[in-house]
Amino acid sequence: MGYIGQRIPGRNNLRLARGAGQFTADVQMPNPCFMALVRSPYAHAEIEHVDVSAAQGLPGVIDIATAAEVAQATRPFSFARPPEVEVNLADMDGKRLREYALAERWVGYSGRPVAAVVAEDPNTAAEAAERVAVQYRELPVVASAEDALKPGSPGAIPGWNDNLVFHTRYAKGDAASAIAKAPGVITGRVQVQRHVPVPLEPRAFVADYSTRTGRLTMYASTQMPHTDRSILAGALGMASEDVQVIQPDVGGGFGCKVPGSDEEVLVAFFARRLERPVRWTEERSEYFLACGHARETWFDFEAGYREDGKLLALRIDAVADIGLPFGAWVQSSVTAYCLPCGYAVDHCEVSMRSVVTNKCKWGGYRGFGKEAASFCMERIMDRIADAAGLDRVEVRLCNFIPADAFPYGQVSGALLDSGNYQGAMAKLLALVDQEAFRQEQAAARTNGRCLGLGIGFELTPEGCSMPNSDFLQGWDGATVRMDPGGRVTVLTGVTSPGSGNETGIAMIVADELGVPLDTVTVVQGDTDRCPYGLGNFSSRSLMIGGSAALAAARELREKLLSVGAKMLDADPEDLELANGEIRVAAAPAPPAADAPRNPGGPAWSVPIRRVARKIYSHAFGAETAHVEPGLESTRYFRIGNVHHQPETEGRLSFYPTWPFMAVAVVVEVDVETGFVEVLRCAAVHDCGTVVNPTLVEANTHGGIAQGLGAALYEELLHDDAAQLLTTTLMDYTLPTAVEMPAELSVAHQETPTAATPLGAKGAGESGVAGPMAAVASAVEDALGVEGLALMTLPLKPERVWRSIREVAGAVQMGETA
Amino acid sequence: MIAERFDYQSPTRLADALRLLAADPDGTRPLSGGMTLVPMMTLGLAAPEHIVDLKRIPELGGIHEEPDAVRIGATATHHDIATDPRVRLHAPLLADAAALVGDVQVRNRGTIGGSIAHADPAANYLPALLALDAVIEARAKRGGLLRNATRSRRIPIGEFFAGLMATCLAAGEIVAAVHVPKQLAATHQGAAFRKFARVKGNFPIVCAAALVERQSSGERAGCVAIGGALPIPVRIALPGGQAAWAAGEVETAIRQAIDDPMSDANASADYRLEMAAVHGARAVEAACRALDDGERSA
Amino acid sequence: MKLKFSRVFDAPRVALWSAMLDPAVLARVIPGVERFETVGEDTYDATLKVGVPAVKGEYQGQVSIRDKVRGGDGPYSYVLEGGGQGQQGWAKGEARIEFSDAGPGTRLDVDADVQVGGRIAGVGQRMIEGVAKIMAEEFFAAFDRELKRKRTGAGGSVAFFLRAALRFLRGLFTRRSPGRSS
Amino acid sequence: MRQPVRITVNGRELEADADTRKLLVNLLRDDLELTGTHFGCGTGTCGACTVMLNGRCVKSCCVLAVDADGAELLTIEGVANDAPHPVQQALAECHGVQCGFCTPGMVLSAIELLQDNPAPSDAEIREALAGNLCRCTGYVNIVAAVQLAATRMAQGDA
Repeated sequence: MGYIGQRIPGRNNLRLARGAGQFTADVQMPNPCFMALVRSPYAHAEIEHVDVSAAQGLPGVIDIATAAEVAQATRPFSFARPPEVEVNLADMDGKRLREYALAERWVGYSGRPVAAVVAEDPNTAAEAAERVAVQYRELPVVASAEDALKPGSPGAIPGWNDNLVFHTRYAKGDAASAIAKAPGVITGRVQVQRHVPVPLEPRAFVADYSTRTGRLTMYASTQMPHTDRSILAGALGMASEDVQVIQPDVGGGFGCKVPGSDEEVLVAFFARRLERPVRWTEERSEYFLACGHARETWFDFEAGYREDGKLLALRIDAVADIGLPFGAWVQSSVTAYCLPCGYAVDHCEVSMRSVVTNKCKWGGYRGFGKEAASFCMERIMDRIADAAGLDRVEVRLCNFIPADAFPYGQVSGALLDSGNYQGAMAKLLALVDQEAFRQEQAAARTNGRCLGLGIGFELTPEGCSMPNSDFLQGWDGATVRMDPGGRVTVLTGVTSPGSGNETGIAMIVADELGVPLDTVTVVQGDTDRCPYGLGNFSSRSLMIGGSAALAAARELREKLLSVGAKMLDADPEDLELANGEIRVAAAPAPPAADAPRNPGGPAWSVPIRRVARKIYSHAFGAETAHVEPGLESTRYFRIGNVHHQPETEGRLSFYPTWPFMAVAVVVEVDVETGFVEVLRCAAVHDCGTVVNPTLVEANTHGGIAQGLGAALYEELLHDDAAQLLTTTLMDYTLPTAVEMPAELSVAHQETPTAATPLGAKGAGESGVAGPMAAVASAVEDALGVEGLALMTLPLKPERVWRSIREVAGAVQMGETA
Repeated sequence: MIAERFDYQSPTRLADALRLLAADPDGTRPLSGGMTLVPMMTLGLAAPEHIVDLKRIPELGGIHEEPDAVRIGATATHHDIATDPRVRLHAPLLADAAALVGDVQVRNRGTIGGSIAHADPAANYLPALLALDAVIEARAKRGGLLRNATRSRRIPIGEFFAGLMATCLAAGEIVAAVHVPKQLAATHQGAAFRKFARVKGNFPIVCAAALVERQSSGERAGCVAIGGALPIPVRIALPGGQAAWAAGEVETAIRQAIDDPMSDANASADYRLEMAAVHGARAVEAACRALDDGERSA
Repeated sequence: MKLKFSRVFDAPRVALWSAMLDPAVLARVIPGVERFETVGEDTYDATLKVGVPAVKGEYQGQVSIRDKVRGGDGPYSYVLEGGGQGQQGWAKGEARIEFSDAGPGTRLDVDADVQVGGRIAGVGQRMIEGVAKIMAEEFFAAFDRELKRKRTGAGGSVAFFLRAALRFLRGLFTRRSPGRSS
Repeated sequence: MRQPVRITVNGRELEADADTRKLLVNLLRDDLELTGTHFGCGTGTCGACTVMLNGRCVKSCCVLAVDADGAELLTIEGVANDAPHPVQQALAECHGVQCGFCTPGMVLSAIELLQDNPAPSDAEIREALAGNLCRCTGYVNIVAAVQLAATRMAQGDA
């Protein structure tokens, strides 16, 4: 039996539990110095003067950089725009924004780095940063997308004729007239708040530069080392060969550790300028201010439906507040791309305006826009059910894309590879005894307790591959090598931010080579050692990186079999690799296996390490001369179901695999306070072939925790001047072990994809959107107040409390409870 | 990362600490558990030039039983208070409030003196101490030439808070201890503490402490104290002269007592007021239940 | 953050109006003033120290008065504007102050819009409104004292001494200590 | 300003000369190279910097290094010698670890819990871990691991 499909815990677990992890900030270097940044306290201002004299005099201060020096020594860059290539996503409709690591004359959000200081110790660096005096002249602030879209808005970016950076539009059929003719029509607005991933490890960078070699070594808490190398090399005007990026253990990424940050370029800049190791570890407030936000979107919808709940036509006019147009604002386009998610609608119009404001740029966040799309669709389904007086599950079942309709083309051009949404929902309903719950609910109600059950469904496409993008590509590379002792090393271009794909990749390779799992080492995150790859995003590491490793291992396997066949005097077709040996398929069970097949003749089997040894040490021998020496293979894998040849209307398929999840939650709502407690959560998840159920479930648990956080707790709040009010973990509320439901279970359904050789889809972003939707649905169910529609996240107590009171009849309800 | 330089002293004698505090009251901060002051320094909100650590001063620590009260030293931690058998026996309301401060690590380190002196209106202790009529023992250096002369005064908790995060402590004066009058036996008095926060370990939006007793006439008397609604905690005497409180009566009393509630991003003023009323009433209800249980078991 | 306050003072409108344009008075009634220097007509350089005892920030900036409306039967009004930067960020505010008759006295309506930014906005949002209210209270109380002082004919050396002594004594007992950490 | 600090860390007496501004977490990480204690938030919220100070868990980002003078500290590096602590072993087996950044703090909080309460309920485990944030696991496998460790430790005692 192979490893694939087995429950195998992460191979780094014990090391990490013993505190032996090596995170970026743990990397020790001789004689380091420390960077601290001066950040703008204004959301929109001109910089009139920077005075560093008071900082310069402090003992222990080594260097201070102003914007002019940085602009002279580097080139503009961003995640979306590496300077080494001529792609410029921010250059839309003639709108340009070129920015360096330090703001020169203009700051567009509060928290933007303005000056940088390096000192002998971190406290002195912080002290010196305090001493830098910056004179600002305030400019009118555009604090919200609503303001940004108003005619005559002052403009978040000087020189732009409006605040629109991109307008995504998709349409099929004739939604307007279909809605006009529909028996039922609902309208409304769904709102998803601005929030952030908050990996426990803050961003950290440690860089060193050697004049002797002319090379820069950067240890980075990053998800994409090779991309990072491109950006650093480009920003510093170095050959990428002279930049080595090493990704040690990463303490969570969730999308926000994509490269291209001001801070990282500054660390590299100083390392080269000072020829000394430079370290920077982010303070948590800097994370909130400047690492990158996500998800702030509203959806105005209009939906026509039939009496039986069938959605006939849908129009969605969405607006995303993307802050400044660096970073991962393309998430807003992904939101539009996913609509209407797992539902079939004949007439559909989707519009998404990505609008700039004087807030922090977007960074990636788990879901990458898909979570907002799913949340929107789920709220629409619940509204249809309520308006039509139908069961919420029934409405979903009647609108799901049927299981026999795959591959299914959505309005955006998205080509949904495979799915069985009804199956997942049916399996979920089997886990959640609705009838028993209704009895429990009624019994609780007599005791004044309000329990509710909510159902959510999410579609989480994975493996993003954008045309003409240097980062978001659906291919990757892997090298598999076996040493003369038979040990295997896998070097991959994909990385793990802590999600465990190294264990899954090792399992795939061990199975393919028939070797014990503990003889396989996986090396990731080193641009000098690993083949070029795109790192970790969009759940690609196992799905794409694992497939590349499989392809490379397969090549090795063939060579081993070929040599093994000679050694065993057998036909390669008759051989198998398993348990560390190559054996004739008809071999008797051990221990007789290594005995000769007949007296004096060849053996039944040979250990793989002996075959490896033979290839290395006897390259001119009879058994090996027919193969190329060495046991190493590098292969690249390009995922299926991506279509960049534009079809009609320029639509593309840029998400190859479409995992999904149905989820149910049970909540208790305190009617008098609006406080929501999640009691239970059950999910049925489908990511195609499951390589390691333990890893998939654990990832999904984490996704669900972030989904519940998004539903109930997490929110970045800004005031009218675009000042961020939540810059610490005291104010940005995350769920703890106490808030998580006492019962949480994840079951699997496996609908394989044809896009990967194993049939595996991505699983890393699952679990976020479903719980967001299910919680909103469950709270409504618990309150049972007609007309109550919770369309805005998060459902913090005051919002729920206010919503209850805004709906007629709610007051009596509160009194009886 | 703390940016500003400071010196740190950790005297073992109270007189030394008070002298250090008196030397430059504006530039000096007393330090106890540090659960508030250290993050404030890290965040750049506080930048004292001198820190005087009070933890190593024996007089400021410990929990002692007095005839009518329990004296809790300022540097007693929340964990000490939540688990001390004397506090659990004689001031269970305070022990309950302590047990709900932050999380385990915060309770292991943070101290009652620090919490009281910081006077965050939402801090758990304040309504509990107010309901229990606690008395603050404050110490300061005495003026004049005597190097080690100190002065002590006792401040009823109701007079201690001067405004938002402000107390009546004079410059250089510290909280040395809290004297918490003993609660009556469970057969005669019921108490309950309630904390309302977004997640359990967070700072509360409001918290409430209730204390009720049955008088010899059979009538109930008591009070409920609310934290988090106003810049200082507020104590509300419950309407007397009845055997029980009617539905909504406690809420009404609380609403009347809270004029112009605070608001912030977690809770606007009207919601905060309503939460004060709801949780205050729930605390009273729980205290009544405890009293009933106590009476029954007698 | 928008805030509204009002208070009735036991003084005629004209007296109140001129007192509230007097830089010497303003320097005394604006809470937390550490430095207040005239740099132009109705424009002053100022250093303000504001906050709660445990968290006080010092802000360097300007205070100015504009849009003065006086005369006719309608209420008098002006706009007091100020802003500054400090280690904890920046603060600025604008208050429209309206003077209208209230019996023998004068009613002052203050319609303020206060903004803070930088560090203090990001970590102090629980306190900001409270601080603004404290400042309003202090402002009114100080102004009340000013009026009383005017009426009692301040300026004599004995009166000055007594006032100073009184202030000292009051300071002794009401001085708020820097908060202690928990 | 610098001051000497003498502490006992994992049974070893150590001496350092610390800037008064230095936090205990930085003393451990930078001066003593005990990097298993992590810096996560700086406000005593996330618990990644949890260490045991005189036998009880504290958040070392809220302790001045000079304030730890004379203290006895246990960090993640000191909780086990050759064989892992049962809590560590259970976390590995139950896959209660993903990125591993919160894990050392979780281990120490769990150890304190099991010292005080050798047979905790799930709810008590969750309560005891409320001062340790995790962003990867949803706490599901962590709670299961602490439960498993409790069972094993009880069997070991018996």
